[in-house]
Amino acid sequence: MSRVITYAQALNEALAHCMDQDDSVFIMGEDVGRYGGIFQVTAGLQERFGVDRVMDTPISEAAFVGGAVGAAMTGMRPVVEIMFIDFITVAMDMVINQMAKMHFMFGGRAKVPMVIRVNIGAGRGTAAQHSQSFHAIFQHIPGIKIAMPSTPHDAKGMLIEAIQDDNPVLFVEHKKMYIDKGEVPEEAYTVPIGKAKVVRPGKDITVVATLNMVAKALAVAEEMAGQGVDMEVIDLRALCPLDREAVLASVRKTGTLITADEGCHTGNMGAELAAMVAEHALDSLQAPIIRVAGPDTPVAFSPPLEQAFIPSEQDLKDAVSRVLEYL
Amino acid sequence: MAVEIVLPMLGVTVEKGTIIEWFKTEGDAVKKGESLYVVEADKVTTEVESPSDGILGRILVPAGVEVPVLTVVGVIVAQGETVPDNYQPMAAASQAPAPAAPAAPAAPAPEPAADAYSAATVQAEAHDYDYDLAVIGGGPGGYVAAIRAGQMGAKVLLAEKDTLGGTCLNRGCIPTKSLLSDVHPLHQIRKSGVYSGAGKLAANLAKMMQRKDEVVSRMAGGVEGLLKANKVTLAKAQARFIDPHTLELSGPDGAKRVSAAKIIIATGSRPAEVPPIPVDGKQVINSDHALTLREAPKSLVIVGGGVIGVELATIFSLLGSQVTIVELLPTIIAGEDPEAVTALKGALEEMGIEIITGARAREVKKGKSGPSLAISDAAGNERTLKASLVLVAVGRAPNTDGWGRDALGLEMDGPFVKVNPRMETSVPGVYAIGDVVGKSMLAHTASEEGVVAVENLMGVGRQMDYDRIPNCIYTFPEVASVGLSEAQAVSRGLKVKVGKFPYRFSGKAAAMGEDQGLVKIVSDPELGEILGACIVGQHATDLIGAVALAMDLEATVDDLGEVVMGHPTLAETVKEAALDCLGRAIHKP
Amino acid sequence: MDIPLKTVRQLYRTMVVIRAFEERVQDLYARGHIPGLAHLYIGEEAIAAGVCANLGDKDYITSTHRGHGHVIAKGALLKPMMAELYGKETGYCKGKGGSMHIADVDLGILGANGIAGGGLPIAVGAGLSCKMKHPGHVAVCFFGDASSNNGTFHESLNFAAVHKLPVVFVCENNGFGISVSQAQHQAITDIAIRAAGYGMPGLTVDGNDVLSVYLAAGEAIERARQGQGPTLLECKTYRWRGHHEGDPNQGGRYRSKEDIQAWVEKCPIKRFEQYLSKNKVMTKKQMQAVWDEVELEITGSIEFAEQSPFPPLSEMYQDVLA
Amino acid sequence: MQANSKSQVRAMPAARFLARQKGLELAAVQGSGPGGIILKRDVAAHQAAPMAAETSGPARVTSLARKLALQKGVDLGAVRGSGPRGRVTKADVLRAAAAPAPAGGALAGRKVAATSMRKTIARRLSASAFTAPHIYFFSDVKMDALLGLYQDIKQEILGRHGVKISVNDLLIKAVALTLEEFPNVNASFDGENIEVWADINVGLAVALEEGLIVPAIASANIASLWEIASQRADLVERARERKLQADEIQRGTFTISSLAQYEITHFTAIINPPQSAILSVGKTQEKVVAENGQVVVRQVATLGLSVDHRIIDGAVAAQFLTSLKKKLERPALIFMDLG
Repeated sequence: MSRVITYAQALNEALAHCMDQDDSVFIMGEDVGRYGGIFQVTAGLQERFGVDRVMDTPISEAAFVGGAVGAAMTGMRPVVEIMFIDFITVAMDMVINQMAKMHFMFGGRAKVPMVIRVNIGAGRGTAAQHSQSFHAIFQHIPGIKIAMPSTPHDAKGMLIEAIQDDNPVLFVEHKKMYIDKGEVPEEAYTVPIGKAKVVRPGKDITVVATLNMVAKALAVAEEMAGQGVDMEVIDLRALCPLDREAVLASVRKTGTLITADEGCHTGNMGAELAAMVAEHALDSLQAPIIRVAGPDTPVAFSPPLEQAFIPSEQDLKDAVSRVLEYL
Repeated sequence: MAVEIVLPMLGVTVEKGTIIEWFKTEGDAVKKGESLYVVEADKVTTEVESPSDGILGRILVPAGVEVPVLTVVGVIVAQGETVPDNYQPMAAASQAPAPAAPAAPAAPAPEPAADAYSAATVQAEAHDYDYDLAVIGGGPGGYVAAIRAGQMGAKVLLAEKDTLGGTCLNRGCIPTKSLLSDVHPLHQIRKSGVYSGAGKLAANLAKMMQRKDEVVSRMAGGVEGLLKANKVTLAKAQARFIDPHTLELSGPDGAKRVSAAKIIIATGSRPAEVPPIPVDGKQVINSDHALTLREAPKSLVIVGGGVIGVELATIFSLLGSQVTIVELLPTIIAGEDPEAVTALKGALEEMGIEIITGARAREVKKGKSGPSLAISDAAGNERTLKASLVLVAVGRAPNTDGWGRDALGLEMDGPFVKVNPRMETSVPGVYAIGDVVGKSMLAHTASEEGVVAVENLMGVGRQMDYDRIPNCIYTFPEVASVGLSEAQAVSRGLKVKVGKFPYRFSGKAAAMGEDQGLVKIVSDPELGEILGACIVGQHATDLIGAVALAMDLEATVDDLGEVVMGHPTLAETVKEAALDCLGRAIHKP
Repeated sequence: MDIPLKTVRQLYRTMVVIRAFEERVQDLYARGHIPGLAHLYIGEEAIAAGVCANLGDKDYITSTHRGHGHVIAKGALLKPMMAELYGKETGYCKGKGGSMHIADVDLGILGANGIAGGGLPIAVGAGLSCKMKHPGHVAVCFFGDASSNNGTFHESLNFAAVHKLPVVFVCENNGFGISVSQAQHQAITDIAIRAAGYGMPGLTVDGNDVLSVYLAAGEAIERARQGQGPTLLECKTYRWRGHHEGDPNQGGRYRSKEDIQAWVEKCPIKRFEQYLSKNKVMTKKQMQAVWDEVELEITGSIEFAEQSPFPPLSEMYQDVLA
Repeated sequence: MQANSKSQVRAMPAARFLARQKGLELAAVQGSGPGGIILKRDVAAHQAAPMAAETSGPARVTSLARKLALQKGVDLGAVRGSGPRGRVTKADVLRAAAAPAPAGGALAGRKVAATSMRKTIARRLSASAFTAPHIYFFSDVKMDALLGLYQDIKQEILGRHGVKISVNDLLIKAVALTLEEFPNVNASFDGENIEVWADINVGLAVALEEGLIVPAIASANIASLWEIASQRADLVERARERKLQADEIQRGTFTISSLAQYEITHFTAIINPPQSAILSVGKTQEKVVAENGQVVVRQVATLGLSVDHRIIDGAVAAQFLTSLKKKLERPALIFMDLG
């Protein structure tokens, strides 16, 4: 039984460990230094590693994301923090046309080993420009790995993995999960990016979830077990590389698929999984594929509206009962 | 060394350009980088610079011509160098001054330089035929093919030199059926014994022939209507091949040529002859003549005991002729099930028809009182038969001449045109169907072959299956069969289980006074597959349809045995025969 | 200020290679041997040559869509370059980058860049790693007058200045952003004055005078090496060709033949040749020898490119992820 | 697959697939899903009533073709129909029967050298023995009732379907139905995840000179007895002829290994990976047993169950074996659903 720490502390440990191990690792971002990052993920790191390796940047996302690309191409392993995923749009050229393309475009002559940490999610009353969950947009861009750890344990292991990875990694966190607690080993370890995890085996219904939706899916699965429905819950853990086999194997077994992700309904991560299943496992489908997702609206500020935006356990239960009509 | 001037890539979207003006003329000196000509593309004009210093040796594309980008439009040469008339653009490696550049020209060129850009303007012209399909012959093969092609939207020509409907309608199936149905009541009445004065009853052949002719012309009219309805062009003309896509049509109003993408040969057949017995149409006649007789001959010797022979024998016997059938083979209607043969033979003899089998017709002598036919049986015993008429009914010969077979050099299969199961002849685009291919000389075979041919040439792949074609004889009793006979099945080494059901156990047959009859189904004992069937008896030719249907649907005897038939009907006998294959016939001791 | 003879000859040769290379590309493109787009550097050779003559292999450059000159000056080999333009497997990027994306990180070439202003932040990043990992080395960023209006220009200059990064921002002011003249796209004539806004030195030089480019760049690069931070160096020049090959009449829709001709008169190479012979650095003969030798080398690169295979389709799926 | 069956019948994809695989006409299946859409279980249920399937609906497979397929052991699902509206005909079945086994899928014994097969067996089984901690359970089963039932119905089934059933077939059916009750016994374990298989394919160990080979009866839980028998006969025959296809072996989700024909009372079998359990069947012989106070002679067979302890608890294994014993001793529970 190892000790219990928060998701944010787990990330902090991962960063500290990597900077310890490798002096080419450094952190750039807004208020990541003395302030420790607005979610305190980089707390204490500047004191420990100095202002050159934990750099407070001007509010110039294009400059420091692009800067990270240049530094990565020239031997560094930068870790960039984008305060909210919403802000990455002002650096989109650097992310899509530069970071994601370099390795391919230069015929493999350049590597871009960097990490962009972002956080998604509503629920903190931060309204439409600080609460979005459009991580699925990047799934459409070849050349970017997309990690989505759903536990403190995976957060630490996957961040170390991401920093050591020779590819650009978009590291997607959920702002409501920073205070989640969980068992995290003291020592360093890695968790693969691109390997989904069956967190609850079952034979009746497959649920593939990300980040905060994993816990909700597990709760629902326990409840349904009481009613004789044996749900399988898969923590996808990464949008790229996508662990197709894990999802297909489960769908082939249960003949069903429910996806759970906070991104807006249209074109969210579930859309890709649904298409993939239609292409590769149609003959196994016993019931409609259902996406549990945020509505196709910006996130409203007013608390009741914001709450309504976030996919809930009830939404999952409704999806399950709809699938059950077909089993 | 020559440097070619090309119409340059004018950006990513431009594909063609028109040269508006040449600033230089042939022989002018040009400097690298100075404008040579101006080209207009996508409404933008661009001045094209000289790729090198030298003399403008030749302009290959004059002003006003539109050519695709990268076309070589001119050649720059060194002072004193000349450009050969048949100059061939290299358009290979870069032409800019480079030590390793190749020298022009290479091999002598086929076409003149002006063709350097002809690639841009050349267009392949597609073949254009008058018709998608032309059919030679309007019999049951030809006209059905034409109609099917019409249904499938093809532009069709049907050439028939005579009357529509072919042998079947004019000189075969239909006329004989008309006559047979006229004499059938006579037969019924005579054998029933419930009528009085039956002896005096007689049929008027002249009236029968008149009715027959009406039937035929009505049917022919019907066929013509169907052709119209399907937009088939009908040519009353004799067609002959000029080449695989061209026919010459010679009709009352002169000759003309038409072309067609595909052509179907459906020229049919005519009565066959036996050399020693020449047909003169007076004392020695064939089936065609027989169907035009105005009165029944006193006595009639029929050479040939096949379908045609026995049907005509039935007709004339019932009209009062003394009929003798002379058959070369050991049995009449050879190939049919022995039990059927026996039943029919008995019935014919009961009518007073003499049947001589295994006998060869040696020669015919004509005399005032009529012809006499010398025959000899297998043992060699000679015998002479006197009669008012000798009728030759020894089968039919394909019409393989008169339509330009030689122009095609068709491969033959004996006397018949050779085809594959898709009805394709040895000449691509030319198909043949019906009696002229001689698979089974039956109208319904020809029709199906016609449909198969058309569906193939219209691109729907189909093959002809001869295993499930019913064979029908309209004697009293009728004989009908489909698929394999018991003997054929056994000779193919198949295990067989035969189910039989005699008419005499059928309520309907009994009531009709038709107790001589039999349904026989040949099946596979393991699968219950229906291999074939033979029916002899009243309405056999209609009943056989049920078995043909079952076979085509690949129903097994179990399936057929489960069908509920109306009671009382003759159809019940088919069901019972199927059940008998399973040893479960109900009304059979 | 005296410049070693070797360097002077080198400057000349570099300019000749660039000019000859671009002229052959012009012809090859016109004849359809090179797919896609070709943005030629003809007329601007002095800048790439002058700046890069101050750089070593461990120094970095970022380039632009008009990048052939920069990478040649930085030492790229002609064969893999030409092969890349042809889209061949033997190209610098296995044929997957093309004219706009030639890169060789080992040579410090961080890639030509198809996005206007795309290279500036990357140069800043290279500067960062120089500062952290390879003190004494610098990153040079080539970009155009039009890019100086892009957000990345301002973000990058500011970032580099505030962190005193060893970056030299070389603005090639050729007077046009495609068809839009400088007067139409910014209200200033000397872009160098923008340096003041970020607290770094800025100066403007004649971009067609290879020696003054060489000296000015040398000074800025030295400052950077010393850790005194970035410089903005504006080089005024002109592109002879259209924005890309196929731009009708070398941009006749937005500039006059006379304007072009006026700049052709100021050809940086001719100018340097006069200088060389006047100062007896090289004879006409020696100079012709350079041209001939270069032509030969380029012809070799074309043969190499033409004989090289296209990449197999499977290559398409390579290098998406490292 | 015919467009018209798509347009006319509403069915979930999995239902279509199963129907296609079993050569069933979807139109004949009663849908129980929302708006009457046909579900997978509807097809399975329909399939479980073969006589109904035989005669129902406009034959998309001609009855001759269906019988022939059965005779030749051709999977109708794999046969493309060439008849009108894609009806599968005799010719199609013959073609399919003649066609060589699909590339890769074929484990044609000719190609597989005896030694290599022996090696494979050795490798996989020892791997199994080492990686999967085995535990064993045994139970004596009174076979009298089952044997009685067998005597009763074998003629009947022979008559109706032309198939000779064996006691093994009854055993297979019983095992399959027991597996339905204990999904975890019908599962695999890769060291990290448990995968419970959707299908229940019961493998039957067949002894060849080169060693054991284990073809599996597909969907034994929904297949009716005569289907199991014909599958079994065909598989065993083709196993002997080395004509099995790879998937016919790989699809197994549980294995029965019977030495009933030898003088073996009971034995322990090694699990056939990636399966998690195997049933060993010893000879059925007369034994004296006490029944409510009486000493009686009964036909008794000893069944042994070896399970992978990593995923199957002792209790589960015990329950499985008990439930199986109950079915075998009172076969009515299996075949009349009295349980």
